[in-house]
Amino acid sequence: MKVHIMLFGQLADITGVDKITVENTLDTDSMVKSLQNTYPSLTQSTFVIAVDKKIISANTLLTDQCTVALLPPFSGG
Amino acid sequence: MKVHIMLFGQLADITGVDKITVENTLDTDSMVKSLQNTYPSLTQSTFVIAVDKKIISANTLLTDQCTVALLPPFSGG
Amino acid sequence: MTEKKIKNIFIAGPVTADFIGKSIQNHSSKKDIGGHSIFLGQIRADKIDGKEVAAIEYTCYEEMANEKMHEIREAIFAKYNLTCMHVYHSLGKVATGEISLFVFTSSKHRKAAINACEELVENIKSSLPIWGKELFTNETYQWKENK
Amino acid sequence: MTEKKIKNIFIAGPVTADFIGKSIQNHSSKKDIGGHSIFLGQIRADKIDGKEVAAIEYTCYEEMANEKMHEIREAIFAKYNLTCMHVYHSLGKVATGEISLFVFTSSKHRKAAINACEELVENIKSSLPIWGKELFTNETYQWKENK
Repeated sequence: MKVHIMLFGQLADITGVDKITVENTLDTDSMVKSLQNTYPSLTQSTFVIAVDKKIISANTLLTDQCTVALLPPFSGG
Repeated sequence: MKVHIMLFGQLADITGVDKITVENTLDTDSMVKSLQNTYPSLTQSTFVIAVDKKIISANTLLTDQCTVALLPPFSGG
Repeated sequence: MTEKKIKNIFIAGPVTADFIGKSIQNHSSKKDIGGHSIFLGQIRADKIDGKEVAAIEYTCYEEMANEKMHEIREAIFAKYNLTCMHVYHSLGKVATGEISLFVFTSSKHRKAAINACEELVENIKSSLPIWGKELFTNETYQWKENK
Repeated sequence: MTEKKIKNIFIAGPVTADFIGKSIQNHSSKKDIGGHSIFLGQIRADKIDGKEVAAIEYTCYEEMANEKMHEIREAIFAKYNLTCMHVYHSLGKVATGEISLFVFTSSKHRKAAINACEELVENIKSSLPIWGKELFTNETYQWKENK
């Protein structure tokens, strides 16, 4: 199964990537751990996670072709 | 002594006058009574009184050349 | 002169959208402003006992209104940390759909501008000696009262 | 189609005073409007550790932001008796003194427009996935955080 990951704002800035597609990731917790292994700077970052554009507050099972977004603190306006 | 009286909005409308100068009027209460004798429609009107542009809440002694304004309910904005 | 000059808030006829746009534009040079709050009063075509409002004709006790507005302005500046404050009110005839009141506050952070603007509008409506005469389409009229 | 179309709130670059003036003008035909409330966010030339902000560069998660704004819009329309509601936010670079947020509400009586506008601004700041990068005059930058 494929999961699309999007990184925004300073997260894209510090990792150097804004879109990644990963395979065989079960849930958001394991996805984040794997991302933090690849991009250690993410361990010090504050962000919330949106799965298919809805912000989640607990570990969430992922489905094929879903989109997971890592959102740093908002600063619009 | 001379007192200048100004009438605004519907008060000028119902009396047909917007400025009057009266002589020998002691205080605001007697001034209003005298005005209501001349213009009986004023007895049914709601208004506040300003003496020299300050709204008063009790009978006020008048001085020579002062200005008394009869102000119906405000409706600006 | 130790006292601040008393401004005249009154303009003849409606406040135009163009005038409002230009007032906003004039603030682009003030680089300490983070938020503007604007209130606009627009004339409604209210229907009253089968008659429809076509315009409101405003009159005022101009000298007293400007003095009172000066007091309100000083109190608002003392209470809120504002960069700017502008108030304009129409005199004479303002047709339905046109604007008769323009209140414009600016501050470093949004809260001061928003709260000051709201308080100003309430003060203007309740405390300024201004009267609106609702002119109906059938040529009759009635004197407006603020709620 | 039973669902309301999701609007796009984003515009490239600053919101111009001319655009705001025209938006106001467009409401003169709506004769049931008695009050408009407008909030404008303007870019401040903040000084941070000796560096001065020259501009903010905005990016967003556009699809999510527009969907979230749609939810906010529906909730505000359900809560307040509004005639109109318009929201515009800049993307890309907006220089100091320029406007990046334009929130515009209109209603029959002033209270609904004023309260809805204030609530919208808070919701936009706290809930929309938008990020501002403060670009300093010396070519460095930092990521902004809303308080």
